[in-house]
Amino acid sequence: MYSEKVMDHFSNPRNVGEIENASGVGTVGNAKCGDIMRMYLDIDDNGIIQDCKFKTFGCGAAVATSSMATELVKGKTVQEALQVTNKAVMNALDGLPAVKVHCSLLAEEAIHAALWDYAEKNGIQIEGLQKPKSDIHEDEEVVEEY
Amino acid sequence: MDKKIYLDNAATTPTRPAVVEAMLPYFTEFYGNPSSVYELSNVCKKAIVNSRETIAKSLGADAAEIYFTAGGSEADNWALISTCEAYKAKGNHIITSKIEHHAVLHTCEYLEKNGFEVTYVDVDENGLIKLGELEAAIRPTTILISVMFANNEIGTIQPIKEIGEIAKKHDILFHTDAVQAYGQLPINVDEYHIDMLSASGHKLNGPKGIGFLYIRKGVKIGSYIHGGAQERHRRAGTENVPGIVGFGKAVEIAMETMKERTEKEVELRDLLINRIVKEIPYTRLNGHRTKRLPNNANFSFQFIEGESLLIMLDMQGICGSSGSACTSGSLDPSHVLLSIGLPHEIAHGSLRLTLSEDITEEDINYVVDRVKEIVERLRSMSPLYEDYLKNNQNRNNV
Amino acid sequence: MDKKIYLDNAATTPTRPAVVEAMLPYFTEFYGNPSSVYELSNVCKKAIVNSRETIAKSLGADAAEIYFTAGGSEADNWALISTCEAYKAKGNHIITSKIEHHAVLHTCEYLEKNGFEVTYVDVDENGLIKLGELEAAIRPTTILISVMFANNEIGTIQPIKEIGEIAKKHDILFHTDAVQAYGQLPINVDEYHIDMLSASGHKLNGPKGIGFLYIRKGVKIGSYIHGGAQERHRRAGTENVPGIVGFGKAVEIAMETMKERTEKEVELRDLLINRIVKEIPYTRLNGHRTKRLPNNANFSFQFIEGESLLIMLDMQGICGSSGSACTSGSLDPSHVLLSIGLPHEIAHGSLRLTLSEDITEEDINYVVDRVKEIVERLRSMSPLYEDYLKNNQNRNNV
Ligand SMILES: Cc1ncc(COP(=O)(O)O)c(C=O)c1O
Ligand SMILES: Cc1ncc(COP(=O)(O)O)c(C=O)c1O
Ligand code: FES
Ligand code: FES
Repeated sequence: MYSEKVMDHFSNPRNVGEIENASGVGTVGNAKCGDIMRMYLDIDDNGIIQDCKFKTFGCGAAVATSSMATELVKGKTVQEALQVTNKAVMNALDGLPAVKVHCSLLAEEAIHAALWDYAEKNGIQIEGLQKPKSDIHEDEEVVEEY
Repeated sequence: MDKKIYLDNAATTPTRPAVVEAMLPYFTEFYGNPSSVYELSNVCKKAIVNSRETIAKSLGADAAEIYFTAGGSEADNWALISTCEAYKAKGNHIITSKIEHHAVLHTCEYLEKNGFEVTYVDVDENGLIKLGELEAAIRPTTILISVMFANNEIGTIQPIKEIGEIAKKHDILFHTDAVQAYGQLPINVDEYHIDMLSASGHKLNGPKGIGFLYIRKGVKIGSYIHGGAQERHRRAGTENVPGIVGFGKAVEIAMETMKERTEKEVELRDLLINRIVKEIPYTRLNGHRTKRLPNNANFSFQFIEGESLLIMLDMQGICGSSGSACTSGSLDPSHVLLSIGLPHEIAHGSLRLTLSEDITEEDINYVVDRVKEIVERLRSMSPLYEDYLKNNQNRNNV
Repeated sequence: MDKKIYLDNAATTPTRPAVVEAMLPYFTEFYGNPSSVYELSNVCKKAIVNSRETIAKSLGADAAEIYFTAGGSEADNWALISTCEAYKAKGNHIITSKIEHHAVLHTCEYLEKNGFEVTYVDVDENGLIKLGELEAAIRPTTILISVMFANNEIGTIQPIKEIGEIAKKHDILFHTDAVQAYGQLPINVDEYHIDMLSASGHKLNGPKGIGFLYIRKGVKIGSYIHGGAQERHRRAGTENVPGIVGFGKAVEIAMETMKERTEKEVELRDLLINRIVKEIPYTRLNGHRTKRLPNNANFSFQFIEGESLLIMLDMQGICGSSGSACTSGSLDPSHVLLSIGLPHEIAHGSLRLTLSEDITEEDINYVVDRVKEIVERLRSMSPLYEDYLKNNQNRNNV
């Protein structure tokens, strides 16, 4: 069902855990299947993401996309991190089954939520970042399999 | 990974080698169409008669009351839809439970769209149907009660005899989906007042794509698959002779071995249940503690999600299933787990393990050890567990 | 009796050894339920995808348009009943032919009892549908045309492309029962404007109990078997994995061998037809002389009855079938033979012989010789023949 990369990130997820006194923490849930993802960011004074950790309550795809997302944002600037969309994460994982596309949105939204938290804590505005919804649901088309 | 412990026998079972053996000649040697005149077909006709008799005997029924179908779903559709059609002059109301298989529930929804009314009776926290509610739901227009013999997810066995008596008292037809129970529990259609019963071959080490509907003599339902004169004009389509032969063989073996097999399964199931519930915190057993299928164990582990659990178990060579939304395709957690009162996030972390006679004590101990490790690992990754621990700490600090 | 010449391939066919071979691992080794999460099921999932693609390719269709069923009858029921349900807002009229298989005709009767109207179009003396009559039957309320690709008794091949064009012109859905044609004739669903097509595994050396319905993308019919999410939510029931695999294999081989196989069959069929018609008096060929299935021959022998003929042939090791009332279970002679204008007593004396690639010229000559002897013998026992001879003598004496 899953690609090798997904299985790799699922069985050996990178950056699981918490960051004490993180610069930003975001938690989002997926109303569709009830899953939850939390992302911790450690951002230095230059706006570079030094560290990133996650916790996820969700399926194999949710775990793997969280793991891949943390890898992708590490070392990036805040602005660059905004470019880590669910599509980018999916591509980096060699794709997801159609029924699992929605899980990858958790990762994107969790990054946004953590960045929002960081911006609020520091009283700054990040260009292009909107207040994240706490519940994700999108009118994605039911993609047909087979 | 070489080890393989298959604990998903409620989903489907391997076909027994003896069953395949019995089927083989009917593919290439006795391939005749049973409706034909020549000798070649007589062998097939006789083989079908034999299977039908074996099955009838297993239920205390008459061979003429067994109608082969393509599986449990077709049997359920047939029983419900054709009963509604045949008895609509009498009424338009049927009663079922909230925890039926989708083959019954979605058929009920279809019937509701077509002018029938359905009452879905509640179950208690163990998954037992509320008999009082069931009887209270009966109306003058009630034509059918359909309650499953035993549940496919949580294994709870319903009080079928009591339901049959209620149905009989009110002169209402009683159908039971026995797809899970057949072959695991002794069933007698007369004793339980069952008018129709569905079963499926692949759940008891028979082939896939074959099932039957038992229809008591006198129940006047028509065909669901219209066409040729097969199955006494009630179910059209060239008979799946190898499937029927294999099903018959599987039933024969299942009946012969039932007592010994299920006693062993119950013992190991209880070992599994006791160890898991005792050794893994924040865990509950779903379904009734004793009124449950011999081979069924179903747990909810708080703070984790079922699909992840299944994949990790698979990596350790263990096959199980879950009622998690993430595995359902429909993104809703199991209606059965919700009906017994589990909140969404707990239904999410469910694991069903269904045994077979091949499972050993060693297997069970291996499985429990792996489940423990994996649950721990997934909890360490879970934001819900993190929150729970923090809240608890705060409470303790207060 | 050691000799066996099986000439009833329209009734059913032996399953090819290569097909059985392909199925075997899916009984005991790859037995997983394709809906499950673990690796064991992926093998099954992939096997289903493969079969689906093989079949789709054989029709010029898309894999997502192939839905597995338990056989041809279920596919026919599904196509007709679910189309009527889905499109009833548009109209309540369907058009079919008088010579359809019972899986279509009895389904039409069922629909008539449920408020739908059906026009049964006539065929000519060769069994060809009257296209003018078909087009004239179209009403604003017509939602479906269902005409079989080729007839199972007399082998006549219908002008499917023309029918498809008529349907398209009038924006009406077109279903064809291709149970007999599939595997014998090249079919392209786009070229023929086919919206739905039924087929069955056991007619082309695949297993019994498996079939499919092709449903063109955009045709909005619902399920006929309600329940689980299998077959893209359109056909519930645990997939018959070995059946699907075997069907795929059978189709693969049938497509590869079609040209060579059918050319050989046509040659031997024509030898059979020519010899029988020439050497046995008071005999007619039923069905179109050239627009007929490569493997089908169907004769009527005056003054005799089909069942007796079949039993005597069986004693000589020859398996055939008949449209005689005495073999039908219903005591009416074949509706197909009556529709092409045969009087009852002639329909009675019909014999269908349907070839396979295994039949040799020697077999055919043996069969013709036996048929000659048996027809002669039965005529010598027939009061009808006696009367005929007397009348003729009288006439000659006058
Ligand atoms: C033309 C035709 N349609 C439908 C069927 C029904 O197929 P099955 O018996 O596989 O259900 C048959 C054969 O029996 C047939 O010849
Ligand atoms: C209780 C119950 N009913 C019906 C079915 C449907 O049976 P099948 O998949 O053989 O059609 C199943 C299994 O899938 C089941 O567990
Ligand atoms: S997180 Fe639930 S389906 Fe992926
Ligand atoms: S004479 Fe016996 S069935 Fe026709």
